Amino acid sequence: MSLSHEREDNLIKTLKENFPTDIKDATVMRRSRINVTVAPEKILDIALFLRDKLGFDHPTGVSAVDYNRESRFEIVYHLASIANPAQRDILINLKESVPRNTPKATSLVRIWTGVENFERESIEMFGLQFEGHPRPEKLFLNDNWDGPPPMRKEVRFPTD
Amino acid sequence: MAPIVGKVRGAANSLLAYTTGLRHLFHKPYTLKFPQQRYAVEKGFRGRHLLHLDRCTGCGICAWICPEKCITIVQRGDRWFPEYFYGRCCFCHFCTDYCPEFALEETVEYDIAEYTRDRLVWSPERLAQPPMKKDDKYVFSVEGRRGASQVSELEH
Amino acid sequence: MSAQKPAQSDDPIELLADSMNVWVGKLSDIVHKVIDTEPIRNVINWARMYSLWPVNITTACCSAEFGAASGARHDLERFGVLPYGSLRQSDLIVIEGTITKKMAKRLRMIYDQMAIPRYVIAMGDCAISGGLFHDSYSIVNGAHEFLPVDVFVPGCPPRPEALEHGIIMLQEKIRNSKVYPQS
Amino acid sequence: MTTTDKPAQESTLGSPSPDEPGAQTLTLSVGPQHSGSGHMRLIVELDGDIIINAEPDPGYVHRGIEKIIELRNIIRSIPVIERPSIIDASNLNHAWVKAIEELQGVEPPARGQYLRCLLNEMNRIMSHLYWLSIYGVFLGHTTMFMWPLGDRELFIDLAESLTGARITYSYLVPGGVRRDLPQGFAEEAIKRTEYFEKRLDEYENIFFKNPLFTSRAKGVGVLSRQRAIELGATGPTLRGSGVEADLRKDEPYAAYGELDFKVHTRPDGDSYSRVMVHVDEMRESSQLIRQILEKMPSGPVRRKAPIVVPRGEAYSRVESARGECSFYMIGEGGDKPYRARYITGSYRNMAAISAVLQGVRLADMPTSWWSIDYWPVEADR
Repeated sequence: MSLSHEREDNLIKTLKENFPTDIKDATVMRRSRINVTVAPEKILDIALFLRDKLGFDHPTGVSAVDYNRESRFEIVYHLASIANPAQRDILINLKESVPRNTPKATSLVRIWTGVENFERESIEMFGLQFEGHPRPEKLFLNDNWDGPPPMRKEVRFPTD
Repeated sequence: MAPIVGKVRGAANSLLAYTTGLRHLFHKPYTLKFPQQRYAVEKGFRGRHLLHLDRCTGCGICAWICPEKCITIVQRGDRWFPEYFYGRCCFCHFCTDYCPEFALEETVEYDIAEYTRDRLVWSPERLAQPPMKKDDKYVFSVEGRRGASQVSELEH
Repeated sequence: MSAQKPAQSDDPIELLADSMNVWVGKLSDIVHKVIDTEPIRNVINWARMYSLWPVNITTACCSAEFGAASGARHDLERFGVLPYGSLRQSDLIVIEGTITKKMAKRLRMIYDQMAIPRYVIAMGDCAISGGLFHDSYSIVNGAHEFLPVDVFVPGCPPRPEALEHGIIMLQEKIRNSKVYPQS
Repeated sequence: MTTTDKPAQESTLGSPSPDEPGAQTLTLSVGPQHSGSGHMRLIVELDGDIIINAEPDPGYVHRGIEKIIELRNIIRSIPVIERPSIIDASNLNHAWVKAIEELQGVEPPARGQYLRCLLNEMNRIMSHLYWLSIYGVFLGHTTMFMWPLGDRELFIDLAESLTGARITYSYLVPGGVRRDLPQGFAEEAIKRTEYFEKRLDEYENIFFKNPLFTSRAKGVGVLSRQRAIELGATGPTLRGSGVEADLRKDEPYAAYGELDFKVHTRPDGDSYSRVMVHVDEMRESSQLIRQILEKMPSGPVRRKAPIVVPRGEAYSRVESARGECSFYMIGEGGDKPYRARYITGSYRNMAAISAVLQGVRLADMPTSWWSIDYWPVEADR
């Protein structure tokens, strides 16, 4: 499919105009999927801009990825919009990287209330720390597992 | 005025619910009386496996694709066959799909409960036995004027 | 007073009570034996067979097929299986699927609170051996690791008919069992 | 017992002045062995019988699926992907194969796409019917438990003849589907959907107009439109709050772009509107099944796709019965994904439970939170 990515390019352009230095990388992954990598210090401002100016009013999830070979965790906020019907299908992956030995990030609960459970899951599964999170406790693994955070790559289980 | 209308409407709706329910007293039975009446499971249902010993080469592709590693390849004389542990098989039948020699087949047998765990291990010989014939098959019909009901397969 | 053993009392009433205890114990043995004879046992087992009330606990996704089996087409109440809220009055645990470590504790607690006789059906692969999740970090590989299981019903999930077949097998087992399993 | 050096009031529980609002609260733990909880626990804080705060305690069914699918190849993962919501297996499976196909660049043949939609819609009806029957249990309405489960079996029969399994199909594979339509499927399906729509009218008479139901569902457990969006609620919960959002329309996938259907919403955001959204969706899906069978193209059902996850990232979104199900997949070129993030509708709706339950009476708790259509197994994964 050779569809033009006009909406996506415009979004990226707006973002880059407003945050010329803080956005490290912004690409169109495929139709209606945008990857935006930002500096961890500035994520609050960019998130606020995305929510208030561009209409990305709800998160569809938060993922954490363990790149143990590059010694970093990547935290990905998946953001979508309901308020703006023209960009309902557009999904922004807002990414930030934190070093693996000091995995500290800023919580975005005060921007999107919905990320609370997702961030809690990242805390227990990867051992990340979110500053400003209202309840940094275990969610699923309470009573289930008390070893190291199980989703880290170095944690291996007897498997085939 | 309005509360009375609401009450009357509520009473009418209650009555409607009762009549709708009571009408179903005169419908044909829907419940299958299981050990006597069985649902006519169609061919292609993914029940337990049937192993054709003559076709099996013991290549082990079934054990490789199995999502749960419930298949072990065991030796019989100088040949190798799969052995299933049904306490772990999820009946996805990817093994049947991926078998290059068409040695595996789905059967409609599903009632294979046991008292002990080790009885759930099915040796190649046991897998090679054809499933038992079960009679009294029933299907479901929605054609009747009085709703869905079970009918014998022969009548259908 | 010695700490190891209570001293033999000289009180005649206590002596009498001790011997009474012995008598009562003997009597209960006799009663157990009488009850375990053929006609009485058959009546008791018949009653137990057809009032298997399962506890209202669902461990995982096989509950969908348990629900279907309780529903209109299969109707488990034909076998006297009626899901019930109170632990003390139920006789059966149908373990419906994966047992996580978190749930296993609760399951054992529930089993311990139930009155004897109590029976366990392991429904589905996960309850038998861990099934699809056998290499996961948070589950128990099979109910047999911490509960005495009576019938194993394989399937992922089993058809409602297969569960009914398992219940018929459990009834068959109860028919041939003793009234007091320990004696 | 006698207390000597303490004043008498302190020995009683709680605060000495019970008239003050919020002074005496009681914390209840509901579940997991409870007929109104399912496989989860709700920690409920009560003032009198009004719920001040309700915290879900999930994790009773957490099986570590995200770790497992990192360790198995993509075909072997298919049954694992389905298990979180076996009553809605096809939709979850669709999200998985869609993510893989996006990475591989494989487009399934048209007939395969239609067959996927067919099974998805049947699954949506089955899932909603199962949900409705459990709603009946929570209401104490035995007929509402029996009827939907009985009618669900009619669709299960159809799905079984198509796929070979009652509810866990493993039917969608990368590149298409596993089997073609069996003989006589279309006629039987049309008969059954028409019958089912007649049944839905009967449901309307016996359940949804019944004061027994309306008095317990209307105005109870209100989730406002603004709050629903903020919390990231999805699926029928969101549409029950008046937001017209459906991924089948917003981002048409498979054959949904060529099909004609409506997105149903209700404005009120209470339990009743959420229930009615489900009912309207069932009617719509039933209509869709006939439409799909009518428009079904001929041709192959499956295209060859390798067992490989190419290097790259993909984010697939699918409208499952309980809302948006999505996979965020990172491939490395092997036969397994490097990371596959699995976000289901129930997981997103988990945040809505506390919001819905605040201010509700304890007796209305089961019916209020179950109207969110929260399936704990799907949320825990």
